[in-house]
Amino acid sequence: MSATATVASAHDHGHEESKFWIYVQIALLLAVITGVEIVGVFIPFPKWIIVAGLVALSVVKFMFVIFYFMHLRWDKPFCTILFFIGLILAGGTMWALLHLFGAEASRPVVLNDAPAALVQPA
Amino acid sequence: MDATVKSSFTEHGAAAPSKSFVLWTPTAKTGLMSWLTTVDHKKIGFLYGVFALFFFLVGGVEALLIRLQLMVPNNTVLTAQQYNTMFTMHATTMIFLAVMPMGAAFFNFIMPLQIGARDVAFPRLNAFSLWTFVAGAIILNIGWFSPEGAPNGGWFGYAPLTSKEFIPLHSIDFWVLGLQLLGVASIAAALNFIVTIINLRAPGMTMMRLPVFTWMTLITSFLIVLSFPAITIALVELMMDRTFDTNFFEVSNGGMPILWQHLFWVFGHPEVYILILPAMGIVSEILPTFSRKPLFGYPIVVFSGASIGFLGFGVWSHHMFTTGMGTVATAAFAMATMAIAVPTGVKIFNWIGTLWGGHLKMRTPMMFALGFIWMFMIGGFSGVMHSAAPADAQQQDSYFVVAHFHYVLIGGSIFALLGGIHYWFPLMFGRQVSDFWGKLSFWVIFAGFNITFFPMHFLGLNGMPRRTFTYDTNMGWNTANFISTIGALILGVGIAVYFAVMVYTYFKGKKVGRDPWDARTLEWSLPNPPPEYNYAVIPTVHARDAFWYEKHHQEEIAKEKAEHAKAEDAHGGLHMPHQSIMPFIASVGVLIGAIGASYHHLIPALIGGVIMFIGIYLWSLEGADGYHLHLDADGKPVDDGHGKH
Amino acid sequence: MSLNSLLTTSARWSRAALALGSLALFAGCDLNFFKMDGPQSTIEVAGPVAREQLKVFYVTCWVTFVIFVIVASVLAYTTIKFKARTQAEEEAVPPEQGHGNPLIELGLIGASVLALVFIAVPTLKAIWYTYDVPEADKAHTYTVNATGYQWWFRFEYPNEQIDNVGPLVTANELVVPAGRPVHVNLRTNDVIHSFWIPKLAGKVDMIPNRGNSLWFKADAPGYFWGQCAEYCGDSHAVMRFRVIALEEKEFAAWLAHQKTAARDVAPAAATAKFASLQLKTDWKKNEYGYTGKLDANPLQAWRDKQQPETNEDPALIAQGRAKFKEHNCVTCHTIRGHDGVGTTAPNLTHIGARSTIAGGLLENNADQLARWISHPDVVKPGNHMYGGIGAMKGYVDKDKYGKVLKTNISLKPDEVVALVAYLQSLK
Amino acid sequence: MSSQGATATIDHHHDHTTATGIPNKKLLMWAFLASDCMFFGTLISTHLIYRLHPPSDALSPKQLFDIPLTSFSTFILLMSSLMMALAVTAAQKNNLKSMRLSLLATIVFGAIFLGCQVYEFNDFVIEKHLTLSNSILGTTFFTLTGTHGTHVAIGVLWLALMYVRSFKPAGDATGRHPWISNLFHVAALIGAVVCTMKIVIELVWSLHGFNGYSMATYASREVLTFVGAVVSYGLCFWFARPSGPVDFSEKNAIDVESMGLYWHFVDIVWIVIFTAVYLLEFI
Ligand code: HEA
Ligand code: HEA
Ligand code: HEC
Ligand code: CUA
Ligand SMILES: [Cu+2]
Repeated sequence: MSATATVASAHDHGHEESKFWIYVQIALLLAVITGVEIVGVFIPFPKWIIVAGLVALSVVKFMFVIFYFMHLRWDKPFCTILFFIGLILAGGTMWALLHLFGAEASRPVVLNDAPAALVQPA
Repeated sequence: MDATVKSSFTEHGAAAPSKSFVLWTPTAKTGLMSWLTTVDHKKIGFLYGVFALFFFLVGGVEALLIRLQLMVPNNTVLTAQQYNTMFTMHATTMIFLAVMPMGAAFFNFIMPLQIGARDVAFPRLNAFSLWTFVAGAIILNIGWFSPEGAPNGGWFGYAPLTSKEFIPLHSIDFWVLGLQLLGVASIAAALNFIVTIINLRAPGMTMMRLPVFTWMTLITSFLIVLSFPAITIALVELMMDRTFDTNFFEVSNGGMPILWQHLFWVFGHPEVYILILPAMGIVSEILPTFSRKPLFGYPIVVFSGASIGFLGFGVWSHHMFTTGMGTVATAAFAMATMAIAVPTGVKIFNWIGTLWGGHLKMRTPMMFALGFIWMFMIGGFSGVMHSAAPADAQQQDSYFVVAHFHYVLIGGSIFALLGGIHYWFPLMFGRQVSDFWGKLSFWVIFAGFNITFFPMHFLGLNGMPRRTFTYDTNMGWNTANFISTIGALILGVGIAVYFAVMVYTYFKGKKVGRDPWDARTLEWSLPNPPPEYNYAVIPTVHARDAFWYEKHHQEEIAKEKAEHAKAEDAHGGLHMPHQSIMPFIASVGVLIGAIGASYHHLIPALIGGVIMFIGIYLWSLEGADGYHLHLDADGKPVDDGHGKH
Repeated sequence: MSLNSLLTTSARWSRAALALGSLALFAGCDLNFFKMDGPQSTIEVAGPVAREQLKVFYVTCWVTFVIFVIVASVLAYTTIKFKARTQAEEEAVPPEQGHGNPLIELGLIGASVLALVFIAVPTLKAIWYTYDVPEADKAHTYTVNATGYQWWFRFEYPNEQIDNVGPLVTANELVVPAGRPVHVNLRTNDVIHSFWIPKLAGKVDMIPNRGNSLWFKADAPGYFWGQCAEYCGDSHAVMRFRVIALEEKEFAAWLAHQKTAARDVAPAAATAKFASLQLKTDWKKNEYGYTGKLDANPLQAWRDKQQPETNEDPALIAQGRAKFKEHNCVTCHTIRGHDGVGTTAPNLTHIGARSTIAGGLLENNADQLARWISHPDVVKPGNHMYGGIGAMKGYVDKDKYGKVLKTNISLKPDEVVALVAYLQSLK
Repeated sequence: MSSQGATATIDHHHDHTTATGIPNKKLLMWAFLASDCMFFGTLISTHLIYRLHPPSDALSPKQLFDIPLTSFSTFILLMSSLMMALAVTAAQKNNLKSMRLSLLATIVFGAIFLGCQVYEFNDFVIEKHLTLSNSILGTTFFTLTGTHGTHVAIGVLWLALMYVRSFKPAGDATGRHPWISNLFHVAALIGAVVCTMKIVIELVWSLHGFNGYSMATYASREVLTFVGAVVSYGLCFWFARPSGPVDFSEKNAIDVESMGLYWHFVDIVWIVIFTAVYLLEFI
């Protein structure tokens, strides 16, 4: 109510001073990872390595953002659980859908002469 | 036992535009505005219930027309187009406008009471959900009054039949936009319930003390929140195809219509559990009350509810066994589907365990609950028959499926919901339905239901396809269809009796006091009808069947309450949220926008969007304001200061 | 409360009475309710695929039946045993507030899983069996391609090539060899349909942009009912077809005849004798389209159809052929050897030799043919012979809401007669 | 949590007495984001399915995508996330100035991202002839990235509203809200951002030599935009002039925080899209 009441922040976790630097470091890290990803795709490694690498790097970025920027690390674990329910179900559904469409029996008919698939789901 | 608070002082001296809480008596007409602006979860729940029952009757009339057409072979009551419209609208209405909102009505009305809360976490969001639901219902049905016609693509609207090429009329757009709005409304409501249950529990109400109905509300809300996005995307894609000529399901540019089926059923199967879990929750309240025993195996019932919900996301393709998914996928989905029988069975066993050794009071709600167990079991078994994919190749899209899902939907959901209305009627309105008439309607409904739908198993096995407006006399389907139609008429009479009795009781029924069933959960500790603020004092919960515990530890509880009351009053009294018209305005904007969009007109769509934005903007400016209420010794509000902060 | 208990006891009796009463009711009607022996029965099957599926069904049926009997008995016993019968019983001290028994729970979970294993094993076996023709049988599998159209089926025989034409094409009646596995490639021309011959095999969908197939085998020669089993628009209900399984020799003969061009009836010099056929015209909507003859012995009826009609009127037939051209029928239909290039509608080259028309909806006889071609819109709501297809859409006038205002197929009664005579001659 | 320490004047109807100790708004947002995972999950699936099984005459996205541009906008979005995180911390510490600056930075970065997307869409449609309806690639690509862009746009709007909200004067006993002037403030802010975006885009456009623009025609065509920019900047500064105490403090931090959650989520969705939609095409 009053703009002067600055004491007793409800979010006093003892990280206040360091948070600024944590955030900056993470932002830098994210930028670096993105750079690595961009360069990575042009390296002539076997496809599966690059795909795995990209997925891994994206997951790392993802986790950094949700756990630091989005505070999950400092929040009650319930928030993490709540979000991961959605995340895991969404991931599982994506995985299943890509497989269902990848199965031999499910190829569209016009596809018989199509170029090689872009990514093999696992 | 009435724990009330003495009004000692108020630091906000503002005069009170005091309005008493008059929802429940026929004089309750404090004007239309009081309904449009309400943020009270009980009023909102009541409105959900009224709309749901209305649409249940509409859907029922559509069903009767279907049955009349099928009464005899080569019949001409309806034309093909009318018939197709009829089953599309019958299913859409029943599922989205009757059973789901009926669930929402109970969630709204009962759940906050069960956890000892004064309202849901976001009362205005709750109002927005309600009015957006109404907007969706209007758009779905608008086609009846337009030359475009009502939707006729089947309730799962398979592409590419629903594309512009095959159904150029806007009837499908009404369906798309209508469902879209219902999705928004459902998700908003479900988010609200999740936060409410997690965060607004009274002290001592741990998760493992939640009444099972509240647990099922929570799980259902999760299912809604996690499954509706899939249909939202599917509908967006269809809408884009129809409005902007995109290619999601356009074969000539490489679209794959099978994608629609996957996206729909990713939503669709969790949806059927959205329809049944609240019912299971209701039954899990009724059975212990009327057996005078706690629920048998509470943790396992809760856990199996959760696993049904979770497994429900991994079985969607059992609706697609005939789409040629290949052996491995078919086998995987068949096995996963069968697995669901286990947690469901656990529930059945625990309900029987609850009855075992009890003192069963055979009142009307109990009849419906027992009827539920019987009928749902039969429906579940035909579900398991479907899950055996090779057998399903013969059953899919035959009347066997129609039999299956009406057994789970009517014998399951509807029975439980009708029982729930009986059960909570005294709490909601302070009157009790006559047991004689209640049971009479139950038996007529029970008989009519079985006469209608049991023969459909035979019809299906005898090769009668569903969604057929006519059939030939030489197919061996005449007798069963005739019986089925007679059954539907009996069922109709039963439902009519049921509602007649309800309406009568609402006005003239026997008045009853608090807790007429000797129930077990917290909501029964309230006077009926419950006051606007629910709990004069937020209760402290000491055991799973909280009210049962209270009744058996009266002195201790009374002392505790008095203390809490004092503390609460010291904080300025009961805080109540202000009413607000903004959610309603936002929903009106949504309605206008969606009508514009369904006619593919940009300008009205934008205007609607702007109105919605203004509504939400003003709503956000209102802030989470409220006022304070102080109660006298009878629990009547004496003075509500306008406590703005 | 005495009224109450009266009700509950009487309810039990009335339920019993109701059951008895309904039995009596059935006795009055034909008892086909339970027999499930209709032409589309999935219980009286006629081939190994459907039989395998039926076996799985019986397994599920028995397993769930046994569970039902057990659970239902316990439930019924509990309800009766623990029911409070008097006010005093209701208000007695509450029973022990027990909370459950983990051992019982675990046991029941185990039992359920076990029961499911009983269902799962035959299910898995049948999934693989029904998916494709067994290796051993592959060599003498017969292949056909089926394509769904709103609201009829086109059948193509890729192995039966006709010189300068391409594969043999027929419609709505699929003739196959009996005793041999038949592999059907399923395609669609427009929306999703589903191909279902209940007595021979469960259905598989015809989905745009997807290469589905199914297989079946008819144990013996026979005549089978088929049905589109996916909602595909207005006339989905009447999108039907027939399968005729023939012995190898008869099948070969049929093929040979089908490959020939349309039959010519030597035109007689006589002048037109319109209306020499007496045709029924007062059809009611949805009126049943069969005579008892086909129902009695369909396969024989089909065989009879292969023979030329008696009393053919060559002049009338010639008239009909002319009308067929004149009324634009040729734009959609093909009569190989005569006229027509259309591929958007059933191939009519040997229409006279089919037992049914309009997607198995009507028996193929003069009356029904006349009924069909004079009012296709009434017989099959929304159908494209009346409403037009693709490029032919302009051929009818429709209002904004798709209602047909005027169609180009408006035949005078005598023209209908000629057309019927002509179509009937196409054996 | 606790309300014991408070005096009778505490506004105990805000969220600090929840059963879990997690504020209601935060819980709401997390549950919503869980739902949004399914939303984007199915949408991304659609795109990937059609990329894995393209029609035989499908375009190759390799020739379309401009990786430097997309990398730049990815970077921008990451930085906006940083700014957002800082804004939340500032809000929690009741450091109004710092919070406003961070919010502004977030808005600007969000706007640049949107600008890049507008530029990209324009480029695809006009130069590379990929439209929403002429191919399945166009359909899924534009729908997916467009939906994400809409999320960003909603986020920018929300940020703008929050920024303006932080100027609400305190102590208005009548309870009236200055909502009209608020709206103008928001409009000025959005106007400033849009004009800047437009200027930058057109500048790049003309430097690139698209459509034969020269600097001269550029300047003449953009006069109106320049005027708009000047006006809206002026208004922004005017509205942001120092005035009395405001009704915004660390008690509003939860609002900023839940908005931040939304913003970060939109950012991580882009992380996934960047990898799955763009980068994977290049291996
Ligand atoms: C309330 C809604 C509801 C519920 C609860 C269910 C429950 C189940 N359903 Fe049903 N279903 C629908 C609504 C519902 N269904 C609808 C609406 C459709 C049609 C949609 C359309 O096409 O329009 C449909 C269609 C449908 C199909 C597709 C049929 C087809 O189109 O080919 C399948 C296939 O597997 C299926 C299976 C199941 C199973 C296995 C369950 C299980 O959850 C049932 C579990 C319950 C039991 C098994 C009984 C009790 C258990 C015991 C006593 C324990 C012991 C038992 C065993 C070990 C077997 N359902
Ligand atoms: C919760 C869902 C639900 C409910 C409750 C019902 C209830 C009923 N359904 Fe429904 N039904 C579906 C969900 C439901 N159905 C679905 C999902 C489909 C699939 C659709 C599709 O294929 O797309 C379907 C399809 C369906 C069919 C198959 C159509 C076809 O495939 O061709 C049939 C046929 O008999 C049928 C019949 C009935 C009947 C007789 C009832 C009865 O129980 C109805 C009982 C109610 C009444 C009889 C109302 C009585 C009212 C009065 C007497 C008062 C009148 C008063 C006023 C007008 C004020 N339904
Ligand atoms: C616009 C295209 C079109 C025109 C013109 C047309 N038909 Fe048809 N016809 C169809 C279609 C489509 C069907 C299949 C209808 C169905 O079963 O749903 C059909 C079916 C038939 C059948 C039944 C075929 C079978 O195998 O069951 C006959 C006979 C027939 N038409 C005769 C005619 C005659 C005679 C004319 C001219 C007077 C004619 N048609 C003109 C499209 C057309
Ligand atoms: Cu074709 Cu139904
Ligand atoms: Cu299902």
